[in-house]
Amino acid sequence: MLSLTLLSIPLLASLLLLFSRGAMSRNLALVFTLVQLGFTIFAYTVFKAEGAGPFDYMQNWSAKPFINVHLSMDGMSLLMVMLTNVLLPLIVLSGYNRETNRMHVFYSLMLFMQFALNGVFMAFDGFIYYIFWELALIPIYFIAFNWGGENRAKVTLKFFIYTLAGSLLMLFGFLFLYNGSPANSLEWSSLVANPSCSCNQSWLFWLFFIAFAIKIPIVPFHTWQPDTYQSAPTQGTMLLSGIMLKMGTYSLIRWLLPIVPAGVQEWQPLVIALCVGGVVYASIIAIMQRDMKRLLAYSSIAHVGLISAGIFALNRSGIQGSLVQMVSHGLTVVGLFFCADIIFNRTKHEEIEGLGGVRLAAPKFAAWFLIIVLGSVALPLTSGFVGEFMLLFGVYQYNTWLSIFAGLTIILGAVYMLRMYQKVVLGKAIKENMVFPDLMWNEKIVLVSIGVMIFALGLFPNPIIELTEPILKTIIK
Amino acid sequence: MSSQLIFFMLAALSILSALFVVFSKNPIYNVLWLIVCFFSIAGHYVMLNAQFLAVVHIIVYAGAIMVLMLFTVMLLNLNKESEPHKSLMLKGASVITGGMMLLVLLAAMRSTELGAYAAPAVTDIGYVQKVGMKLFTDFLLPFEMTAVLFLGAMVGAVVLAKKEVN
Amino acid sequence: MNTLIYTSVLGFFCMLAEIMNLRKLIIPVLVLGLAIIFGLNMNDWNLNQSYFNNMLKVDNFSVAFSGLAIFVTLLVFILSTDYYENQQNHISDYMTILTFILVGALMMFSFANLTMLFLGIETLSISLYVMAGSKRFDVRSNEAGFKYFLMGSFASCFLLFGIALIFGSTGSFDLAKIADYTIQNQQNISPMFYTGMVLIVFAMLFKVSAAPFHFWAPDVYEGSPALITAYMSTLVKIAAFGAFYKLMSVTFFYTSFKAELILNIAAILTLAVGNLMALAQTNFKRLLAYSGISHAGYMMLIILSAKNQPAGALFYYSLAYALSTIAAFAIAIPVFSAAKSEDIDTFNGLGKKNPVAAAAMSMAMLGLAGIPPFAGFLGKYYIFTEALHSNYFYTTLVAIFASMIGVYYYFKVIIAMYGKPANEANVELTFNFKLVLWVCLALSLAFGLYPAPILNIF
Amino acid sequence: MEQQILQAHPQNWYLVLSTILFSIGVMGVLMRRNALIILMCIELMLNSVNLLLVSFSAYAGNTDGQVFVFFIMVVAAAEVAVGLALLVSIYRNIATTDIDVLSKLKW
Amino acid sequence: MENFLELTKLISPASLIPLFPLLGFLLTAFFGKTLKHAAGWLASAMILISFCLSTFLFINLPANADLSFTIFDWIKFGNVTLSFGFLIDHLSIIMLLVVTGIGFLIHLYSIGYMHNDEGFARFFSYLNLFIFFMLLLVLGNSYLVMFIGWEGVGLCSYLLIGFWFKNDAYNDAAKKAFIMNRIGDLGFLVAMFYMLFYFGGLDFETVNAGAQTLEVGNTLLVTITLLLFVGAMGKSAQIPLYTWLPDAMAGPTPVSALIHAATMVTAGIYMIARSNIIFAMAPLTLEVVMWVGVITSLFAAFIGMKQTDIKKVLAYSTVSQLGLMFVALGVGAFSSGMFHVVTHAFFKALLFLGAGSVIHAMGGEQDIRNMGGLAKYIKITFYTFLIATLAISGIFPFAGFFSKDEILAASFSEHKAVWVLASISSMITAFYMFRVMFLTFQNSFRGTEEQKHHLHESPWTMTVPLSILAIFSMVAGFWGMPAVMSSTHWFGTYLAPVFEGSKAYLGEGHHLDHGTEIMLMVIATVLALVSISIAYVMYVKNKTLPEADAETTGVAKWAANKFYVDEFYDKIIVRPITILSDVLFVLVDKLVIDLVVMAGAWLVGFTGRTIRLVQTGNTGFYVFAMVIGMMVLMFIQLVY
Repeated sequence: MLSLTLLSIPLLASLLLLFSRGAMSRNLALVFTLVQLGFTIFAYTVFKAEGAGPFDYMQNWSAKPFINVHLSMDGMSLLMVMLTNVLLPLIVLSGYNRETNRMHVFYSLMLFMQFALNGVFMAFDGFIYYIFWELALIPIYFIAFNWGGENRAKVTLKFFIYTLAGSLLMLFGFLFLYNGSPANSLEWSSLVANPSCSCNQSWLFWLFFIAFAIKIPIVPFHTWQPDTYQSAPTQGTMLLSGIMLKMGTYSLIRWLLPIVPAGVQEWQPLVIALCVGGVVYASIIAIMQRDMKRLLAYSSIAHVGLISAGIFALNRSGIQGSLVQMVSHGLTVVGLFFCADIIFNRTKHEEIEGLGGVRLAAPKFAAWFLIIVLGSVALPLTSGFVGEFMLLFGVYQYNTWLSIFAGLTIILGAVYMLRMYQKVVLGKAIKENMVFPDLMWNEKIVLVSIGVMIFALGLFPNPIIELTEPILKTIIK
Repeated sequence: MSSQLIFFMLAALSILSALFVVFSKNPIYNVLWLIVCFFSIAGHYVMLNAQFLAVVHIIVYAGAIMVLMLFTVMLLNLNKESEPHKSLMLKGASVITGGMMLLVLLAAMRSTELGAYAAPAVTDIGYVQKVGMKLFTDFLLPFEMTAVLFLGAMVGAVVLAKKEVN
Repeated sequence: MNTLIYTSVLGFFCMLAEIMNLRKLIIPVLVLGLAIIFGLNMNDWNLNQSYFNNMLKVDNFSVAFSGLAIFVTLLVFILSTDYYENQQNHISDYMTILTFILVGALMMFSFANLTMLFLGIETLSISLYVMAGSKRFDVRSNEAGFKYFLMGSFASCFLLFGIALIFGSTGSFDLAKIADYTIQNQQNISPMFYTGMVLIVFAMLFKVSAAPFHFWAPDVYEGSPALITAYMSTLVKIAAFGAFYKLMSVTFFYTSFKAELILNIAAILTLAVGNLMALAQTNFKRLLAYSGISHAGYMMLIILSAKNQPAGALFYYSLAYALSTIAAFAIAIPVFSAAKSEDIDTFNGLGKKNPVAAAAMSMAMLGLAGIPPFAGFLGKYYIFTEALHSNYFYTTLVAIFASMIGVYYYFKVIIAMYGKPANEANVELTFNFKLVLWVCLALSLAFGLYPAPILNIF
Repeated sequence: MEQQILQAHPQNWYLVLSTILFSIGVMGVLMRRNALIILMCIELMLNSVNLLLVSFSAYAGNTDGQVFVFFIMVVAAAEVAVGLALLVSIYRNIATTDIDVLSKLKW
Repeated sequence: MENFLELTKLISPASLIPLFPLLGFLLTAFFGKTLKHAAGWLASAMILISFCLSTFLFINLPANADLSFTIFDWIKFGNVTLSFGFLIDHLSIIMLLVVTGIGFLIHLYSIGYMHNDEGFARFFSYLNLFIFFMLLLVLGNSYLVMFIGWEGVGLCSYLLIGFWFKNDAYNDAAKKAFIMNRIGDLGFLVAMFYMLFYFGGLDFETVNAGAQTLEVGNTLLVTITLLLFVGAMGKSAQIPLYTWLPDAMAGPTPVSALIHAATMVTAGIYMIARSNIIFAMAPLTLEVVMWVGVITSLFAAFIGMKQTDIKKVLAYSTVSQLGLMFVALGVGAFSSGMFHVVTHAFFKALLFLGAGSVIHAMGGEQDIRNMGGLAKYIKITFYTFLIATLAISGIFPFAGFFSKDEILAASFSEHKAVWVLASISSMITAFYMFRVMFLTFQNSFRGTEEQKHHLHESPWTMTVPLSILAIFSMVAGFWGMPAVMSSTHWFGTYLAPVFEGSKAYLGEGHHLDHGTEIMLMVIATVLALVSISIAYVMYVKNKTLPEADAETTGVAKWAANKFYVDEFYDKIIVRPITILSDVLFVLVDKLVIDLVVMAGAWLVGFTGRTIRLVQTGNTGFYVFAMVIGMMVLMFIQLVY
């Protein structure tokens, strides 16, 4: 039942927000996200104490077609739920001291998004999972579309149709499984228990994989992403990059690996090569990007590519590393996009070349920015290092050369990140008497908390790793 | 074998008249040929013991519908000149298509063996009371519903044709 | 049974009202009457009875669909108050005919005899020909009416020929008897029967506007008055499908395999044509016409798998489809009348001018596109499961791709509303429209979230 | 005497005859551009159906067919009424019965 | 037992050592503004404390005992446990002392040097952070912890090289350093994967234990050691990854002294010494190490001859010295290598600080061509600098003499050719060091007038460290007297337990008899003296000046331009990658992939637009289409 509460808080909040107005709605949003956060922490303690029991909610929804509403919780779900609910307040907070028109709708959509995301991570029935998966798409589409930058209409439509196409393929996969399954049910456990015959799995795999690959995105399914990140409002981009693409990676572990094991086995070499190739590909492209958000977008592609590579390495360190890295990447990427937003907000300038000398005006900002950058280039003692270490080790166990190739990311990552940092923050001020006020209170809170979390996870990643231990049983036979 | 002869004559007549309906240029002729065709069909009815029906047929079609048509033709004074031009290709195409249609239909039904006449003959099926009985017992509801249909059609005709009062 | 009769009576009432100068009363009485009839209809639930020597059979199927039909008509009538505000002198005629259309639809749901089917279809169609052409001084409306008339009557000729052949081979018009005939001599069913069946199938395909017999739909939808388009695209389509489904699942139960291939091809064609052609449309009504065709394509999947009696799927889908469509029209009609045009551009900037309406429209479009949580999605899901269950693998795949394409043109409207600069004409929804609109959306959402009662209605 | 007639020629002849008539009707509909004529051709098709029904009912000794013919006639009458009404109202607007002219609605 | 208790007593001080610099970092970082110049003193104090703690350990650690303890479990997955722990043994203590000791002196020095820089506090926070990471590197009881320090110091060097962030050239240098280190780190990382995979752990005991189960020269070991050596190349600026070090001179001089001379760059040597066992078990790798070392040493020395920037000269000499150390490791003389690390730390730090003091005096001037005759203006600096120069040139009895002699001796016994090359390089070293010496301090002043007025001796905070270091540069040598001179080689014996394990695999380094040893010493000294006198003749007697860059020709020109290695790298690596980046972005991403996607969409739309034309609006056509459709379908039905 706790899972229902976790869902209902943001849902009700989003409905409520529709009736609030102006800045009030933003404060409300903040309050509700904080409440949700508090409740999540409570849920964590409960989970620690009593396990999944209190979260399990099973309710038949329809007899034909047979649909069960099955919400539950395991370590992995809890982890992602926590990530979501930790990031949301920060994302809301990052909207302070910014102008947003029709604020109540904006934040209401955002909370609806939170609702859907929580649902995705807690759904243990294929159908419900799919519903939430789609639900998460709608608010972000409208956020990106209504509050987005130039040629948003085209870009967001591309994004929407791209992802929807993927998810429809997945739907077809689910339909097929539904028909094949003895009990005509999409119950996760039963799908895992009796997977369909390997002849089908080899193509079923692609249905699911493409859906997730588009969401993640894995090269070459990524072209929607940089455009969307660039044109979406920063908070939308944070949602997309921080949490939404984790839906994809999460789903790889939760649904793809256990449900079509044979298919995964069959295609593992190709897919993992794809992921690793994507890592290098995206990193190299990121090096010469001119627009800050685009650069971050490509860096994000590189990171998640590594995450998926680790997942498809199909070994303990790869998968757990991916989970650690999901969290870490969620934190860092949100931080980075926020820094980009701060700079844009001050200078109205996104071109890397046209920036510089921020350090002079805003040393605090520069310092925190640097910390987050270091987190994303996986410096030891940051969460990024733990994640990438485990991931690369996972890939290494699959194939040494692949791991070395993927390891290039720690070099290239340094290259593009430092290039950006240098051009944007260091150097002389491009414009004379550039006005660049240092961090405002809300920005300070966001960046500091992200920075602190990065180091905390970097020093003590074990809680996460322990949390996600059990899921491995279903994947690593 | 006179009967067969009659059949063939009637059949030939109806087919020919039908063809004329399709091909002749002048709308008036079309109407007239159609009437001829209807008469020939009425003849078939008589041969098939549907005497009452034959009569009704004449009355309704030849009497009512065709007159209505004729009126319209007059009203809109359609004639050879006003007849829209049809390209030869169109003609050819439609003839071929029609022929194909016929072939396909026949091909579909080629292997039907319909029992010849089912003896003992019930020769009075076409009599008024028979038909009447059927109509007002089994087919009562449809009969009533035709009322709705007619009303609809009437109102519709009025809606479409009535002069605007404003 | 009662439903049919009382509805006809309502129709007669309208004409009387005209005579007795009670125009003001007409719509209130109609609405009230329909509400009552709706109740009576529901009262027949679970009484499976046939009337007039099995001319008419009232079973749950017919009751459910009649209920739906009546409900839809109710909504349309509520809209019609404002729609026909300034042509009071015709209102009685119009309402009469609309009511008779409902009568025809009811006959198509509850027929137990091909005669009734035929009469039902004709009652429906003939009245529709009139309504489609009811804007007498608008050439487009005339054209729509006449095209519909020509093709419709042409199609019904084939229906009749089919019926005749079936009668020839079975010696009866009674569905039950025909079914018996097919069961008794499954080996030597006469080819005439099959031919007849196929011809009837063609006629029905025409009525449900499935490719390659869909040509009339876009033109007629575009030309007819908006309200009629709404009525056509919901009630008529549902009626046609109800009848079609009944034929395939009851009468041609044993012989449908002969038409399977045809249906399959038609379904795929319909999906392709409907969605592809819709992409490039600029006229909203025409867009909805094509979307209607594509939805027909999805429903064809049910007809295909009629063997497993997926009546529930058909009903749920029709309901979802009708709700979204009417909601869409409830916004579109005022917008059109404000902008004096029926293009998608008329929605430009609606998001600024009237956010509520825009939001509602978006919901309707999402519903049509079949995106959760609206009923449309679950309907599709159910249909696809059924289709896969009867092994129409590739047809389902096509349907999946079709719905990918579908999203695009539904979102064109949304983008117009939020992305394009506003045009000056500003839009206000009157109470009736708001009422209908929100009833539809609320129900669509409700059934989307809590579908069990509808899904498992049969 | 009817018996002889009926025995004299098998039912298929009627089937074929009416199919031919039907096809001619179709042909007409396809060929003609004058709405009125098309209407007539449709009537022709209907009549072919009638003929078929009557023959069936006669051979099977079953009146239903004939009764059905009545309904067809009724419908035909109604259709003609409505059709002509439409035709007239169109003629009022565009002064022609050529259906090729009626192609404002397209694409 | 009580031995154990005694050891456990040392845990807390040991784990405190890195904490103080960290604390200092945090304080100076967060309260730098308020602390102002107190920050400098605070930071130095912190280092002093750690230094005291280190000495405490040095005193209290019982002979040839080592203490390895876990502080907390860092990463645990499955049966792998990577814990965060420290290892205290003689090796780490030596390094501790060097790092904290020299670190402290340089902090002290910086207080004066950086006195009127607006980034004063920031500078010290960075320095402290660096010391913290360096201590982690030294103390770590596993490769992973070492790696933390390893990357950490890389970060700090990035921060400190780019300390004056307004200058983009400096920023570039910083970035270059970081990235080149990252290249090495990848090797280190992969090496760790190997160890983790095959030995199931990363702490030194586990690895050594695992390694000893394999036979010598096993490919696995070779791979691991080679990969580790790649890491070392990056950190310790060996060919081909050395080019960052000269650029790193962009940083403030104390930084060059601390990081790029004394401590960080020796991390590579430390690491190899630390993992002496596995290296000893991989002779092939040792071979490679040796050759890379000697070539680097020679190469750098050549370049050093032609440099005119005082710091650049020192930088190249550092590279060359590091090369020598690697030679030592390569020939298996680990302790000699470490010994040279220590002595080098002293005199090279001294040299840099001296240079710093010179630059300070010259008001930022770094080109030796504009100096000269400074001896009379800045005495202390001059004398200390002289001492250091003598030390590095290996003149008896300065520190350099002993350590370098040991290395030469070892290489002689192992490999004659290497010995020759090494001797040449050290000879060249002597030459260019004295070249700098003379050009800077002898003859008359060549700078501008106001520079001349500006000339002054540095404040005591700078001179004191100079003097202390000078003292050490003189005496440090005596910790490791060769067998000829004294029976006890204190340094060697002190480190002996650490390198015990590797002895077995190295085979008895056949001891040279005293005769040869003396002979070698003499040769070395003579060579040094010869080159010194050449330098004297050239630069003092007939006052030749290094000509302006334009006029240099032939090999000289090449040397002056560092053999164009940077340009080469730029051509074959940097440029291609940047081009590739654009190409991929424009061609592949935008054109191919996006085009494919868009083409799909467009195709669908196009089909729609096209078949839409079927809807001609002509009823006749519709009817036709319907009928034909019917016939086709029926036909299919029939034939099917």
